[in-house]
Amino acid sequence: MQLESSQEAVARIPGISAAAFQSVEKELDTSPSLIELRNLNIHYGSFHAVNDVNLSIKQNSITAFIGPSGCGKSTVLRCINRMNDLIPSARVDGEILYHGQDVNARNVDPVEVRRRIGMVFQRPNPFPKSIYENVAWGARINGYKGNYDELVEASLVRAALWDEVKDKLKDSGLSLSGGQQQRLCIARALATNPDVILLDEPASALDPISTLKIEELLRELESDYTIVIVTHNMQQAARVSDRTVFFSLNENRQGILVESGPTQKMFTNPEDPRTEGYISGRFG
Amino acid sequence: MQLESSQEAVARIPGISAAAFQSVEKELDTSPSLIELRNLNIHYGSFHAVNDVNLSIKQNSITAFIGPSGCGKSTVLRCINRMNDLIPSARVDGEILYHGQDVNARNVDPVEVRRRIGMVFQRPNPFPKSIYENVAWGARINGYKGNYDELVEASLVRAALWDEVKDKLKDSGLSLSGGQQQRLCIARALATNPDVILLDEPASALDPISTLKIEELLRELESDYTIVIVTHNMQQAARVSDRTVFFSLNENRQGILVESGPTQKMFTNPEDPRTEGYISGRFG
Amino acid sequence: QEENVITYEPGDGVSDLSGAFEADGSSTLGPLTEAAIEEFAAIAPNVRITNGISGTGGGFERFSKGETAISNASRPIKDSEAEACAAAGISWFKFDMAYDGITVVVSSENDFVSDLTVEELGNIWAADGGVTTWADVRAEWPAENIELYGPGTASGTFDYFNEAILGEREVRTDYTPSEDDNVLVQGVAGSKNALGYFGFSYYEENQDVLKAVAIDNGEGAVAPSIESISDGSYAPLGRTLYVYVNAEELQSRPEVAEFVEFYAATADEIAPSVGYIALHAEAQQETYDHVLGAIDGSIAPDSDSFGQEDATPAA
Amino acid sequence: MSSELISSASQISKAEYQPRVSARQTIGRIWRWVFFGSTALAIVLLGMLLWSVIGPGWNWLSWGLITNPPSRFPEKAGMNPAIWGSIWIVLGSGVAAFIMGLGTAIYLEEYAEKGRFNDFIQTNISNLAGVPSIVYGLLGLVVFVDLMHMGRTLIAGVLTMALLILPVVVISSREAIRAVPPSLREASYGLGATKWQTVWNHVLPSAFPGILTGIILAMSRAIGETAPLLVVGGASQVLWRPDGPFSTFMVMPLQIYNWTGRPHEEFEHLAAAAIIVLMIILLLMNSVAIGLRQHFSRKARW
Amino acid sequence: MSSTATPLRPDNRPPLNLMGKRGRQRSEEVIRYALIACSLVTLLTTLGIIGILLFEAANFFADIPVWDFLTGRTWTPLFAGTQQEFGVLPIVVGTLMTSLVAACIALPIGLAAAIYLSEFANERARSVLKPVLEVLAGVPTIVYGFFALTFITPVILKPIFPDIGTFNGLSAGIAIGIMAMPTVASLSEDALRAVPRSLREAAYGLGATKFETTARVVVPAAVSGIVASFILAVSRAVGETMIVAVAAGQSPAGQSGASGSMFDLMHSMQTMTGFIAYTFSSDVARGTTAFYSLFGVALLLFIMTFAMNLASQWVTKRYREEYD
Ligand SMILES: Nc1ncnc2c1ncn2[C@@H]1O[C@H](COP(=O)(O)OP(=O)(O)OP(=O)(O)O)[C@@H](O)[C@H]1O
Ligand SMILES: Nc1ncnc2c1ncn2[C@@H]1O[C@H](COP(=O)(O)OP(=O)(O)OP(=O)(O)O)[C@@H](O)[C@H]1O
Ligand SMILES: [Mg+2]
Ligand SMILES: [Mg+2]
Repeated sequence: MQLESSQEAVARIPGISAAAFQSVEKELDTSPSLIELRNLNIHYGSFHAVNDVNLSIKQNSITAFIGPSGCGKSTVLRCINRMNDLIPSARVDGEILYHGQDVNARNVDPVEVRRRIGMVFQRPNPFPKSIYENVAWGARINGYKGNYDELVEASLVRAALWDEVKDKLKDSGLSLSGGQQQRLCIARALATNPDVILLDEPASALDPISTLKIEELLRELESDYTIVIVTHNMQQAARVSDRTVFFSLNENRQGILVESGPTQKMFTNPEDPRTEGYISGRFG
Repeated sequence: MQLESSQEAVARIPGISAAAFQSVEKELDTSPSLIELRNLNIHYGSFHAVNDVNLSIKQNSITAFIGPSGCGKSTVLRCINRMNDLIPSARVDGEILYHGQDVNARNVDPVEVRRRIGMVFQRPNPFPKSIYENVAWGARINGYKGNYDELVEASLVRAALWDEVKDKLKDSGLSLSGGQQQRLCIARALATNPDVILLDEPASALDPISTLKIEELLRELESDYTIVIVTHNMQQAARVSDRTVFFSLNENRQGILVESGPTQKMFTNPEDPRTEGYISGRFG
Repeated sequence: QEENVITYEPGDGVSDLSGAFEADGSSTLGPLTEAAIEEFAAIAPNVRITNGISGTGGGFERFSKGETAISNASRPIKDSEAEACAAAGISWFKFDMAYDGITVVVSSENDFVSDLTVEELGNIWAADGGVTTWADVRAEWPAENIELYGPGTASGTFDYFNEAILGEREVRTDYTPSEDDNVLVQGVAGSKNALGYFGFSYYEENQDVLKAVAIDNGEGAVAPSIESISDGSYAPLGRTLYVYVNAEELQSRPEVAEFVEFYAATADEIAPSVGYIALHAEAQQETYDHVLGAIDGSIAPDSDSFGQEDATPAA
Repeated sequence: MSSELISSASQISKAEYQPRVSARQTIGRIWRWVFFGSTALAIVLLGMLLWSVIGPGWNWLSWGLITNPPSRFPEKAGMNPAIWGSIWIVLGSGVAAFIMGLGTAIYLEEYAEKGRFNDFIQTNISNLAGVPSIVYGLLGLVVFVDLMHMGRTLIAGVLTMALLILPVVVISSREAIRAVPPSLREASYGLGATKWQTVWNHVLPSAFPGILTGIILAMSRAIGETAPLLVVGGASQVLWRPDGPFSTFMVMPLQIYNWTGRPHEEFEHLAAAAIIVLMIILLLMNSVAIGLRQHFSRKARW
Repeated sequence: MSSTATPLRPDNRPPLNLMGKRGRQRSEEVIRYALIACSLVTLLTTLGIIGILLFEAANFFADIPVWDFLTGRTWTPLFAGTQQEFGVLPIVVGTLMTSLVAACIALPIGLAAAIYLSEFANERARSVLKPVLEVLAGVPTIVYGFFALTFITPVILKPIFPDIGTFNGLSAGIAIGIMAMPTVASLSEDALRAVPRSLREAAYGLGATKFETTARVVVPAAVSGIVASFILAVSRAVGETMIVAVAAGQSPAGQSGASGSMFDLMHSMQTMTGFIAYTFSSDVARGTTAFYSLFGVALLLFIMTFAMNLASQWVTKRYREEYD
């Protein structure tokens, strides 16, 4: 790690030590980009929520979306796997390429897209079924042929929930605490084994230990999966992601992409003053 | 501020500088205690969720509940204003004294309790009404006689949401982003003007700036209100609270109160090794 | 009553007959045909006869489409209906099966009315009769408003009553109609000033709350009773109930023929049990002969002579 | 910025609140009594109705009523063919309406694009609910009996009745489906479920109690309807239980109608007894649905 | 941990094909078309009804001018000769009045009962009362008719209105209301219970009483289902036949003995449905104008309910709250 040179910049961001950055040595810019957003504009009815976003997400990497609340992070994330189809007022313009194919193309099956691109929602939404069923269901519809008990256990272990629920797998997923539900939703997404995992603030209701375990999990998954995570926690973004994307609001309160780049660079040496302001200036 | 002596201890907790602590000079232990929990035990059906909690919450102070996910923080918080009445399987034993009266006593009206002890829930739950109505509703039922437009604006400003929604007050509260909904729920609680405000992870979905504003708000409110806040963010607990209560799980996975005390002491010099372990050891 | 002149003996093959056909039509006559079917089922268990109550009009509609073999009618077939039958090539026989006496009733609480002349009844029911209170009928009766109850304007009973009592005069429209005679019973029984009319059986079963009004047709007041209706002295409100039978079905299907023969032969026993009055012996013999002739084809269908003269065999 | 914040915030002053909790609680208590009173009134009214039936009918309940064919002698009369006819009609039309109605509701709520056409169908269905039952009879008469040459048979009756109760099933199922929170659907789609998997595994189980309520109401209606079957079935007396979809049939309400129209008072009592039997049979048929609903509504709460 | 994690290894992901699997898509399409077919049934039913009514009503309107039909105030289609008049207003009013009475009974009592069952009653009471109410929806309507005639009128109404007639629109309306009430109670109860608990929590958390929570949060959130139950109940009231045929009498209001006005609920009051049902199974000969008038009436009723539904849909659209 040759971070010494940017020591000064790092110092500007309290709580983030140089050692916190991971995988800086990865040559990210040459690795292939898996998802490509081009001229993405999203409206809710007449409200222009996201304005002209261009972004590429690299394969087998972790990308963090950061930015103030209401700037369109969830909106962008949800349109990657066409979840916005479900909101009648939402209109998505522009191209979203996944493996070079436009996911909004006419002949693309959104189900196939969502199988490949799994999602953990901002607000935990377990099924009103047992904990076991919550985890097993996604795998079942995806035709998982292996041992379900093992799968459920493995997924729950990875989501750092196993110890807490192993005695009550038959209880309803809704009887869990907020943080437990959040982890249940992560476990559920893992069990379906997608290519890409989109996580919308997966650790917002988690204590530091669980958060750490989830972050560990993400790093572990990175080699096989492509991960996009929305977070408000700068340390988390710094700790876990390879690349960071900063969204913000323009003067018309439309969400825009301000800057994106390798996480280390974003946190130590951002190009845009707004990024710097957001990351360092007002955080403490 | 005479924190120099505990400098070493503080150093153990990354991201929390000595200056972060507020109001250490307050003589908290002599100030009157407003809420008193005695031998509190809570069951969900046959599951013993909270085991024998004793705790006193001081008037005009901010108390933070911290602890691992699933340890019963929300459960304890919800029973203070009798929200657990709504969960058929929940059973609350023990005394919860508010101004010396047992809130569970036969002749106590839970509505009166809840009016005085307001609550912001962990999972944002706006009404399916307009943003304006969401805020005005609680005030209206509480017989607010003043100007509603002003009240709504003031509440939204305080919850750091006004700028974002001032042009769409007539839109549904459900069309907001996750963090906006969270702030809406805070604004809604403020508008009813309770004596005590219980906040269950009010900033979990908020960006640093909004978080800061909410924290500022809490400190501002402290002189008039008694505030209890559940948080997973240690820095937040350290920054904002006067006293901290640490919950954890015992060997039977029941929630217990491990230690409580002035925040500064809890963070710099905890008595229980588990507290120290939680706060410092495994975080960072 | 007179001795039963006809004895029905089921022939050898009757219990082996099979097949299914339908009767439909007036709800007034329905119970009689149903009773005949019920009895016939005991001797010919494989013949499945369904009875329906689509009303006389609805019954004739189905009859004219060939859906039913038998049509129960509380009024004679109308020209338009006969034309429809003719157009569909359906010829028919008409058989008298029983009598009914349209009974004029008041509540048993009514202590002043015991008889009415046809003229008085006509004034009560005519649009131009000028009657609103009982005193308008007879001066000694109280000056209370008469409440009138009667069958629905679309029923055969209503038509028959109007023709018999009013002739060419127009009926008043401000009476309370109901198609359900039990409802009329309720209505009349409930009010001291009410007057209504319906089938004899409904009076007979409710004598505790109703009082029958004797009718004076110029030859002294005659109260309705089995005898007076059967012998024709209860006039002009005694009437005949008929069934229409599809001639081709009757002649080509032994089970239809057997049933109609059975019906004609036993109607006198069945009728009283469902509240109708049996034909007197002569009339029954006539019906029976008519049936036998119709079955063996020696009598031409009544439809052939319809319109030229009154095709009804004299009652 | 913070000065502006404080100045506007200071407008919230405690003095302006007059919560009057106990007064509000009193209002609430009064309303509670209103609600309770309404429920009690409903029960009392219905109890009186029941009593007006059970009182005269009780002594006439007998096995013969259930096992005998109709007769002109009240002591012998039964309604065995009508019971079987009603069971076939209710089950047949219930199943048909359940499938078609649920299918329609799912299509409209989950598949169809929200818009004018959807609204039109919606209006159309509510409108069908208001079409008098006799008009359904006319429809069945023309379409099933005549055009499709079914004749006045059980199958024509079943199909007519199915159309009649369809709107109830559609409307109640639709509302039940609509009440399922969207987040549940998101969760399912987010895992890569197809529309049908989502509907079948999550939406329907959650909506099932409401759907069953619709079925229960629909079956209740089907067993009590007279007019359309008067038109389509037309029978007033059938001595045999139906032995296939193309046999003539009789149903309980028609039998009851027939009996109440008779002059003999005994038949009125018999009709009352028949109504008791009808309600018992209805309760038996509904009990499956009621039990299922009980089961599902305990499970799915969010 | 890595050993238990083996089931999650993405070693055998299928090749990328965003078009989806043919088989699965085909089965989804099949389902979709099956569902479309189901919803076409209702459309075809409507078309069938309209077709039949128009076809037959044409016979009627060939004889009777539409305008006379709609504005005439005397309804005596089954009388003979000059007494025969086809002014439909009296029976339209009869339908509206009895339905109005029924709605005034069924909607408030039904909704109140639903609220009680859903929000106040305990689980045991609820699980008994609800099926009981529903079975009563299955009582043949003719029974309600006789109940009105032999109980409601003489026992309840007579003491209050001494000169009420044996047949009257009021008792029929009340009986229809009782009959339609279980529909409202049962469906509304479902709608209320489907409101997520988090919404109730939100209201209670702001210091709302149970009544305020119910009336101002739960009921508005369930309004869609409640309105649907209202529509079903009112529709049923408008379309109800047997009760009015028995209890309301068969002469249009204003045309029977004692009453003067079309709006007189105290005396016999024929409704459109009563007329249709009665005429259809009557002794009237087919092919006459009198008989065809029933189709004219049925068509008008169809148009009226359609207009009513359009209006109610427009209203609900404005007040519906979506939750979650
Ligand atoms: N409605 C319920 N029914 C049954 N068990 C419940 C219910 N709600 C919570 N629990 C259980 O009670 C325990 C404490 O839950 P609680 O929600 O109080 O945790 P918490 O400390 O708030 O956690 P988190 O930080 O994840 O929100 C957990 O084990 C949870 O599974
Ligand atoms: N369903 C919707 N209808 C209308 N507007 C919406 C809807 N969902 C979100 N918005 C608006 O779109 C904007 C972006 O919302 P989004 O949820 O993407 O924000 P976000 O960046 O995820 O914020 P947060 O951090 O608070 O979750 C916000 O202004 C929000 O009010
Ligand atoms: Mg978001
Ligand atoms: Mg919690």
